[in-house]
Amino acid sequence: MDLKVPLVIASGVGGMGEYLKLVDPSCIGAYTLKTITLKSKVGNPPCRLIATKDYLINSIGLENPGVDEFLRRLKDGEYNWIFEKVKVILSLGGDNLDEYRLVAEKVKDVEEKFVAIEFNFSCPNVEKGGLGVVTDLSNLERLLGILRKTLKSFLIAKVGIEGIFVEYFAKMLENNGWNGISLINTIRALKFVDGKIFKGGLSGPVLKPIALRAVYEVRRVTSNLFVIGGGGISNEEDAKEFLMAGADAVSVGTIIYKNPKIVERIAESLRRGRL
Amino acid sequence: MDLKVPLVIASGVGGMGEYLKLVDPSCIGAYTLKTITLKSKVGNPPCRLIATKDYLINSIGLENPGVDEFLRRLKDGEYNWIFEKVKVILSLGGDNLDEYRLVAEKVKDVEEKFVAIEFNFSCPNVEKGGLGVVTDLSNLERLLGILRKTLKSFLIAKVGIEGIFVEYFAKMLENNGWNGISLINTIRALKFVDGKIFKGGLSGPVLKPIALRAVYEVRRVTSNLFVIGGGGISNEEDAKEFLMAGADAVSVGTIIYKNPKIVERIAESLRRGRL
Amino acid sequence: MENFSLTKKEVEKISGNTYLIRFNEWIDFEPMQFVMVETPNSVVRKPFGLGSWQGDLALCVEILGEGTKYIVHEAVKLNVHGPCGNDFVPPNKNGLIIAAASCLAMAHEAFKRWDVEVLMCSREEFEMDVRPFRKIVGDESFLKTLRELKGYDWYLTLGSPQMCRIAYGILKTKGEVFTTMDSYMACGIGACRGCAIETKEGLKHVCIDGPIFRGDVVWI
Amino acid sequence: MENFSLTKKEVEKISGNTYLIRFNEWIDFEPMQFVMVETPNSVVRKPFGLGSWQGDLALCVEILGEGTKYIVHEAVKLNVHGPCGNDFVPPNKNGLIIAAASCLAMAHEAFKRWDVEVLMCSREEFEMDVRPFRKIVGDESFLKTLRELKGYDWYLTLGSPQMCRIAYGILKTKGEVFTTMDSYMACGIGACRGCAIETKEGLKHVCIDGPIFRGDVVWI
Ligand SMILES: Cc1cc2nc3c(=O)[nH]c(=O)nc-3n(C[C@H](O)[C@H](O)[C@H](O)COP(=O)(O)OP(=O)(O)OC[C@H]3O[C@@H](n4cnc5c(N)ncnc54)[C@H](O)[C@@H]3O)c2cc1C
Ligand SMILES: Cc1cc2nc3c(=O)[nH]c(=O)nc-3n(C[C@H](O)[C@H](O)[C@H](O)COP(=O)(O)OP(=O)(O)OC[C@H]3O[C@@H](n4cnc5c(N)ncnc54)[C@H](O)[C@@H]3O)c2cc1C
Ligand SMILES: Cc1cc2nc3c(=O)[nH]c(=O)nc-3n(C[C@H](O)[C@H](O)[C@H](O)COP(=O)(O)O)c2cc1C
Ligand SMILES: Cc1cc2nc3c(=O)[nH]c(=O)nc-3n(C[C@H](O)[C@H](O)[C@H](O)COP(=O)(O)O)c2cc1C
Ligand code: FES
Ligand code: FES
Repeated sequence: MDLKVPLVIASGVGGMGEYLKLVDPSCIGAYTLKTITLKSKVGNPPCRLIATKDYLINSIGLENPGVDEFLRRLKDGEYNWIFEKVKVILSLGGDNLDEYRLVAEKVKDVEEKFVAIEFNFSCPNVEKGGLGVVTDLSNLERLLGILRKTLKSFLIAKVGIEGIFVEYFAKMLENNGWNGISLINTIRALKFVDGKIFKGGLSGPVLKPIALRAVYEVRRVTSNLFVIGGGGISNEEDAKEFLMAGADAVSVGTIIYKNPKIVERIAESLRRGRL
Repeated sequence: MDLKVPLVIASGVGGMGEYLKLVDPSCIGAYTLKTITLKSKVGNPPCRLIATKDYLINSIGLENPGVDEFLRRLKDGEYNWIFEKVKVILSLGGDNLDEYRLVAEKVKDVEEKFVAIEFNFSCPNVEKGGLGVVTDLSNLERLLGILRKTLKSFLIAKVGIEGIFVEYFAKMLENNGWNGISLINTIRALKFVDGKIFKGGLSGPVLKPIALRAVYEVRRVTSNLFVIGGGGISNEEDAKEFLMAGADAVSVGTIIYKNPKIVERIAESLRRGRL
Repeated sequence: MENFSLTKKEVEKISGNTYLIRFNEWIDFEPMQFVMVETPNSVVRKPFGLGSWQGDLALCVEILGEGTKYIVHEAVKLNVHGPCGNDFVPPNKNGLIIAAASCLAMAHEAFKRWDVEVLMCSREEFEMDVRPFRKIVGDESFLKTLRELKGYDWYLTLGSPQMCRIAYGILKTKGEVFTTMDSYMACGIGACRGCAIETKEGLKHVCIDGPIFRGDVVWI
Repeated sequence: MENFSLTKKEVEKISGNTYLIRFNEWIDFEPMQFVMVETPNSVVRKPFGLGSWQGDLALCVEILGEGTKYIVHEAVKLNVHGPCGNDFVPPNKNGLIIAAASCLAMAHEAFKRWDVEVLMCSREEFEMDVRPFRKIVGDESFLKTLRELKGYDWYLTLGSPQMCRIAYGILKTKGEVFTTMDSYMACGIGACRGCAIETKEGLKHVCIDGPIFRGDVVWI
């Protein structure tokens, strides 16, 4: 994947391009859209967020209009302004293995619009699908093969650290001709808020040591995969560490909520580091 | 498992009883010994530790004298002083499924000395074994059956969040007649220290939201297992939250390094909570 | 929608724990829009309604936790982005704004633009001159005044969810009621989908569908 | 081995970034033993050698990071446990302690108990009266003095790994050399197995096998 800056906006965090209003597009190697699933999802009931200075827990539940509506909007030109500004990665998901296959079929004739297609195998906030798919290894491996045959795109898998070792997943991807892996997704977490249970996916600074290790372990077993490393990146130094651990590009998520301008600073440091 | 305080000292953190010198034994429901493996292990090369205010990363590598030497010392009475003070949980491990079986065989005639035997299926700091065993699910399940048949003890599995979903592991344990599950072990992590890579297992406060969720998910799928919940417990409030999330007892680890007296405060609050 | 750095010009106590902060810079906004403010105590920014006072851009902040404490007492400069949310277009009739102290500056800008009456409410005595607005202090007085209100075609309540909820209960038979809605936010611009609230018309997002909603849409 | 709460009596600068802290309480210990000190900046305690000064229990602390800064400048009370490690039994002969400023109090207690000579070394000028000990200031002077030393049967070096390593290189032919070893610690009492160091006799643990080791066991 050829990115002018080895920095991508993580899926979901940046919605459908909204942060292009607050971050200079020339700093963004690619902008990953919010995961689109086969069927539309209203998402989880409120409250959906809780933050501290060290982390964010979110329980969005993949709220999205579904692939058909997404494709309609795409064809109507609603997202043209995004493509004019940045390279775009499409993120796809489903409730079960079959839906992953079907959603891939649906996007076949628009795939060349995207610099890559990322399959989200790791959303912790939906009852079925997301994380669930990794529990059925042989069927998962079969699915990886099917998706590879269905699409010509640069194919990336978004992987979390639960349910399956990242390095095993990476090997499977490599064996099935995939091009990249995006590490790590949020980790399932629980926090008591005023005595009540709040569940969701953990993101932000606390993830960094865990995510760095995931990148390192994946890089140890695969040399072909393009590794997008992220999880807790908050500044230039963090981004550099992900590259040192073996990532080809970094992804920034939660930090964009704290300060969109930091993305520009990180991009600048990555550009300088390349010279 | 009948504990006078629902608090256990986590395996490895408390070594072979050393903290009984600094923590009032009457506050400790059970003291888990450092994991003993079939063969002795010298552990990983130094440096083995790095700490911040939010976490500890350790790379001890299960340094231990091996089960034979352990049994010799046990029979020689070297550990008698521990048994006189507290209930003791034995923690066992191995480099592969076979070694788990063998180490269980070895401890058969001393098992009644321990209030429970915990098998460590989740040490992230050894190349083979530890975490590795969870990648081979059908053999793992067979092993769980064998261990159950080999030992009469209250059997606990120490489980981490990587490689396999905690709730799947819990169901397997329940189906195989195990008695308890101890959640969570350290998570694999990496930190750059003066530009050099340091790898190890992450423990301490940052684990709390992840560990609470693991306890919650396990409790959702099993009602029979005795759940020991821990990971990042730092104070009375944290301990209470683990019980609220579904744990039957809490385990304290890293916090004992910061202040052994906190264990007494936590125990006191748990005792009061019981009334 | 832009990034701004605001420098504090003056901080005044309005009442209780609530302060008015005026800034040296100006942001163009419509009444009821808000900004997302960075604080060191959270990985996400926090929403505060835009307003004006004595010709300056102003935020009013009730100290609840670490973030609001930082904004009022510690910060010199604030990183914000905005304006977020929709402007509210009031019905072309005779209306009244019922505002908590934390919404003084918001109400003031609306007053200037819409030529609307404003009732300022607070549990504690006002320690600042909020003229030309009428003041109501204390719960009893708040309930009594609201019950006696008449002659308005619409009402806009600005304040905590509890205050707005209670006001709605009293006012709903007297005219159209509009209200601010509260929600935890991460982005403020429609990206994160975190600020969803349940309404009779399904899930809405406070930052892009609000922050002002019709009372009968969000409450029974 | 016990938990203690120590209250600071006085803090004096020894030299450079190194301070002597005297306490109101006393802990019984043998020379070379240490305590583990809690700081807010780490989930683990940090090791500091026990010593005495003017009849008080004393620690000497070189400020390196947040933890040592806290101990010297911020703490009023310290939570510690100890005494940790072995006491060192010096050969029954004519010995010399070569100590960095951060080991002044340790050296002083050894001096009192063993009737041994002490050489205090520092890169920067001493700002405290360290009598009755001889002072060496600066690297050149340190190397020169060590090279000229003679007449001692054994040497004990107390200080940073670098300092001790260099001293060992110079002294190893002149007598038996003993040295402190540095290691990251979590427990200080043999529980965590974190303080392992590589030696010619295999892995050793600084907290239970040390803190003093024979130079020829840990270095070539
Ligand atoms: C559209 C909108 C406009 C607002 N305008 C104002 C205003 O003009 N003046 C004012 O005083 N308050 C306003 N608030 C409320 C204000 O955002 C919160 O009081 C503030 O975020 C609390 O921060 P804290 O760090 O002090 O509190 P915390 O201790 O973090 O939490 C206290 C309360 O604030 C809520 N809160 C915390 N973080 C957020 C967040 N990121 N998004 C939303 N809520 C959060 C929590 O749910 C909690 O109930 C507004 C809220 C919304 C949704
Ligand atoms: C047995 C022993 C006795 C010691 N006695 C003294 C003494 O009397 N006076 C003195 O000034 N220093 C002594 N030290 C060194 C002292 O423990 C460290 O300088 C101190 O922990 C640094 O803390 P910090 O937070 O300021 O530094 P940080 O910024 O955390 O780190 C600075 C350096 O200290 C080391 N360090 C940090 N935490 C630990 C830890 N838990 N255990 C060991 N090393 C650590 C790091 O490796 C790093 O190189 C001793 C060390 C040992 C092993
Ligand atoms: C509010 C929110 C929504 C997210 N939505 C998605 C999503 O739709 N698809 C996806 O693959 N990851 C999603 N993620 C995960 C992020 O892409 C990213 O992997 C994770 O937040 C860790 O990185 P960070 O610590 O830099 O945020 C979401 C994260 C957040 C905080
Ligand atoms: C230094 C150290 C050594 C450990 N050794 C073991 C071990 O031998 N066996 C084991 O099951 N867990 C071991 N653990 C993991 C702890 O038992 C515990 O599960 C983990 O530290 C998380 O809990 P905490 O955050 O309360 O420390 C070790 C942890 C640390 C910090
Ligand atoms: S706050 Fe992010 S969508 Fe509304
Ligand atoms: S510091 Fe824990 S064993 Fe030495």
